[in-house]
Amino acid sequence: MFDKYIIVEDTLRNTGDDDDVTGFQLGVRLPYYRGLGLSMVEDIEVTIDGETSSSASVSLTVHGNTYKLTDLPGVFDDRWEMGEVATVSVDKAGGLTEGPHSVAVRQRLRISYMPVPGGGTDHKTLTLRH
Amino acid sequence: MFDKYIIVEDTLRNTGDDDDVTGFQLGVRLPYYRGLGLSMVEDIEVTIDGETSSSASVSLTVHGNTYKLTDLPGVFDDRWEMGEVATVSVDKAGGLTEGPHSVAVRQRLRISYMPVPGGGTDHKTLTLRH
Amino acid sequence: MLNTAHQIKRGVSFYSYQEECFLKKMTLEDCVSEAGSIGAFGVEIIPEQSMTGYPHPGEAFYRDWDEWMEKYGTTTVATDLFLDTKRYPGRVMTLAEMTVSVRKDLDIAKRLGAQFVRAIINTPPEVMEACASYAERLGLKLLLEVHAPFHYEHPWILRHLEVMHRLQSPALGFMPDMGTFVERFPRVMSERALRDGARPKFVELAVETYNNRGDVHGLMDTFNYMGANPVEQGIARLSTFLTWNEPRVMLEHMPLIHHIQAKFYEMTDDGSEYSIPYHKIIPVLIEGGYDGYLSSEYEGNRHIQDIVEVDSVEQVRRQHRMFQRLLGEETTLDAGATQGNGVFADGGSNVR
Amino acid sequence: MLNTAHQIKRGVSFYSYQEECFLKKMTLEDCVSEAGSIGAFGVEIIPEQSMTGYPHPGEAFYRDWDEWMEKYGTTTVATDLFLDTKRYPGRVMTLAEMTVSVRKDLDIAKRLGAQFVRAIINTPPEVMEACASYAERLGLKLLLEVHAPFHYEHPWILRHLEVMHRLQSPALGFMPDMGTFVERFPRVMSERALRDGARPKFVELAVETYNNRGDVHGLMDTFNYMGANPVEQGIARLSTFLTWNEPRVMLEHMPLIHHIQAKFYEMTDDGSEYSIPYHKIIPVLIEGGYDGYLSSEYEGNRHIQDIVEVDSVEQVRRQHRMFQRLLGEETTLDAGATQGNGVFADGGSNVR
Ligand SMILES: [Mn+2]
Ligand SMILES: [Mn+2]
Repeated sequence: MFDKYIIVEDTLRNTGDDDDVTGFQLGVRLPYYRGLGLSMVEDIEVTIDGETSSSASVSLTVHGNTYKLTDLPGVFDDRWEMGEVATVSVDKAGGLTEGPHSVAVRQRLRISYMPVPGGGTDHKTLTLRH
Repeated sequence: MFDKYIIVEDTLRNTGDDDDVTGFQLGVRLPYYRGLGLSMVEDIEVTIDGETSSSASVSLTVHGNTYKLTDLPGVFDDRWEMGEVATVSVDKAGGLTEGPHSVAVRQRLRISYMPVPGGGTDHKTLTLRH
Repeated sequence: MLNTAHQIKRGVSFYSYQEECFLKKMTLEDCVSEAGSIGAFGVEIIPEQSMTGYPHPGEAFYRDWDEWMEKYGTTTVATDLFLDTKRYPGRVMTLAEMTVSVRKDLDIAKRLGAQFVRAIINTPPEVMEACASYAERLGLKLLLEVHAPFHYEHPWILRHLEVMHRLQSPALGFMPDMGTFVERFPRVMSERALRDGARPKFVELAVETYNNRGDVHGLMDTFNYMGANPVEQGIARLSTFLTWNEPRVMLEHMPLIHHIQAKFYEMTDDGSEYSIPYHKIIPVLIEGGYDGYLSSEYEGNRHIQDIVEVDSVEQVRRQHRMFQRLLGEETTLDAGATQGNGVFADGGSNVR
Repeated sequence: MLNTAHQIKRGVSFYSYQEECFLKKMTLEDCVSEAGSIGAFGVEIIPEQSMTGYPHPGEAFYRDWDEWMEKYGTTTVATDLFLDTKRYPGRVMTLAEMTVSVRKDLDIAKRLGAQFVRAIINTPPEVMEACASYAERLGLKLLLEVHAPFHYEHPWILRHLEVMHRLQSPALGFMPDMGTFVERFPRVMSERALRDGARPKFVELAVETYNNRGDVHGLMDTFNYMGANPVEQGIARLSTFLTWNEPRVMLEHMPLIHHIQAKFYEMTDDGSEYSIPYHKIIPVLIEGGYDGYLSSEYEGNRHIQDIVEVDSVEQVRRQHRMFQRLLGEETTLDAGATQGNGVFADGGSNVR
């Protein structure tokens, strides 16, 4: 229901040092009208310019706490709050080039009262600035 | 509706010469109460002892005509008749060992009046004899 | 009712013998012979099931067919067409391609000597319209099968009704499948679910909800929240494919109804269908002046083949004994008649 | 009707302001303030939406909350719980774990000063039963939300009714969502489908089938055979999630009904809800002696956020002007009252 707000404008950055760029990150929200325990965040798929990151390379930071995507199923004591801009970080040696990138984020959420997986997809063009 | 009749008993054989076994084959039926044009046979998945064959290695022979599985989408002038025992051949250097094998066959069929893919699955233990 | 005059005739669709034909226990000639032997003189054939080499089975096939009709005293009443709108990968047939496909099947029906052609449910109303005059020229009627869960107020059927009422073509109409009149949940289905691993409380809830005309569409969520396994979810879905309609709904549409597929799932030992009340259906057909065939469509095989050898022949015979009774015919089909027919020597007769 | 005595009160669920809260345009205090300012003195809160740090927001949160209630003249009427039965990967919670989860939310409700707790629809009847005496000890009522497509003859609700009737606990009951009374297809949904790429003939067929009480479950096959695209299939599916029930069905269950979620999708410029006939619903509630709150639940935002800036505040105000009219209150909420509130300076007021 909040798919269009998943990707936060103007948040795409490279990570690491200037002479050792190790990846990139961006701001992402849940497309849902309440917060959700992290064990129910089944997937966050980040696709940049058509290339989808492997799940092993993705991490999520909520209010200062960082988790590997692959560890989320076991996180029972932390939540992603409604509307909270979390940071999704992706390992990628060299990071992204400066300039515009096509960014797609697809989330799969396990919502107990729904018979099928929940979640949503957003697609925006973000510009990476130094 | 005829899932239990997909795999035909006592039909598992190696193919090729005695000193150059190139694969194996078995008899398979459609799990459907009518024949079907081959372009609508979307997949035939053969799993032996837990190992699923790549689609590139599978061929289908109906009444003497042999087609690669990957060519079936373009076959508009031949059918797999109801109850017809077709031969599914799989390329596999050395073939299978003599003795019993766990065989699973899953078919996916495109049935126009059904909103979801049709087809079926069968699982039997067949014994390969020399 | 026994003395009510009517013109209803008995027939059988070879759909009924699908298990034996699939397993090559019966040949097509066996089907014709069996139909003739039980007085089901109107036969219905599914070309894509019974014609090797469809759509071009060869002249020999048609010669044999004509000979069998003569030899066993039967006539070809109906053929069943399919419309493979998804024949080409990645796209749906155009209406023009669909029309070509239907005309091809009308030609086959004509060659077989049929009067009626079953248009399968996914046939668009536009295609029915485009084929009406062609069918009329061939002297055929193209009849949309109204199969559960479809019914005469279903949005798809309403679109077909609009075409039929607008065109007023004698070549278009309906072929109701009596599976639209399932009054209670078929026992062969609920028992199969139990054998396949559904827990009794789920099966009972589905059966009870269906039989009480409850909200079967609500079963999916209910079962989900109750922690259903896949077999249990399957029985919830199945509950939405079964329908009960008051048989009198056919009366309004009787001018469009020319052939009836007498679907059944289980003829019990006491000679009645477990789930479909033919004793309520047949009087309505008589009242409406229906003068076509009751064409047997046995569909129980798939639900019992895991535990018994299917005996479609005996099931159809039982249905015809029931028809004779309900139509006021002299009952000529003795119980146990199956035994006399050598063709089915290896068929079990205790289906249930 | 204007002079009929009744005890119905007005409230608002902060579900209504989800768009503004999500985007941080409104704080939780803004929500309370706004509710108080329109006379919606009973507030309903979704802890998992509005409480940072749920389930342990800290004492400061509760202190603030209590202060706001005092300051704005509001009271906490209800909280909404969720039950994450699928919290643990690969398995469903045990009934014991579910009970623990519900009790935790009952404790939160108690701390917030609420009277009623919304049990979400997937809460099993066994869990309601296991929590009844706990809720009773806290002075709370645990109310199952009856949300479309559920209704009082739905197999899942029948299971809950069995428990409620058997236990006769004062702590169990229902919280009907007025989205079960959608008399005509919400325009915000059909227009969104058109913008998303549904072709008019599909949208019109869905709307017409729904509005004429046709077989909406038949739309999926119909659309499939008509060559529907995914957006069109979506509107067919949506048609089966919407329901119309005669509002009088609530009368029989009135002893179990203690709180009402006044769902709405679009308050039009003329001051009525486009799809839900509150002018038929409210008289039934008065007749039934309902003495709880009408708790606004605005859910139009998701359907219009692609073309306009959502103004939930104005939509809720419009609904409360309608409530005042239908409840016979003096109409104190002027049209255009939004303008005076500086908090929403950047919100568009022309939702539609
Ligand atoms: Mn039929
Ligand atoms: Mn609600």
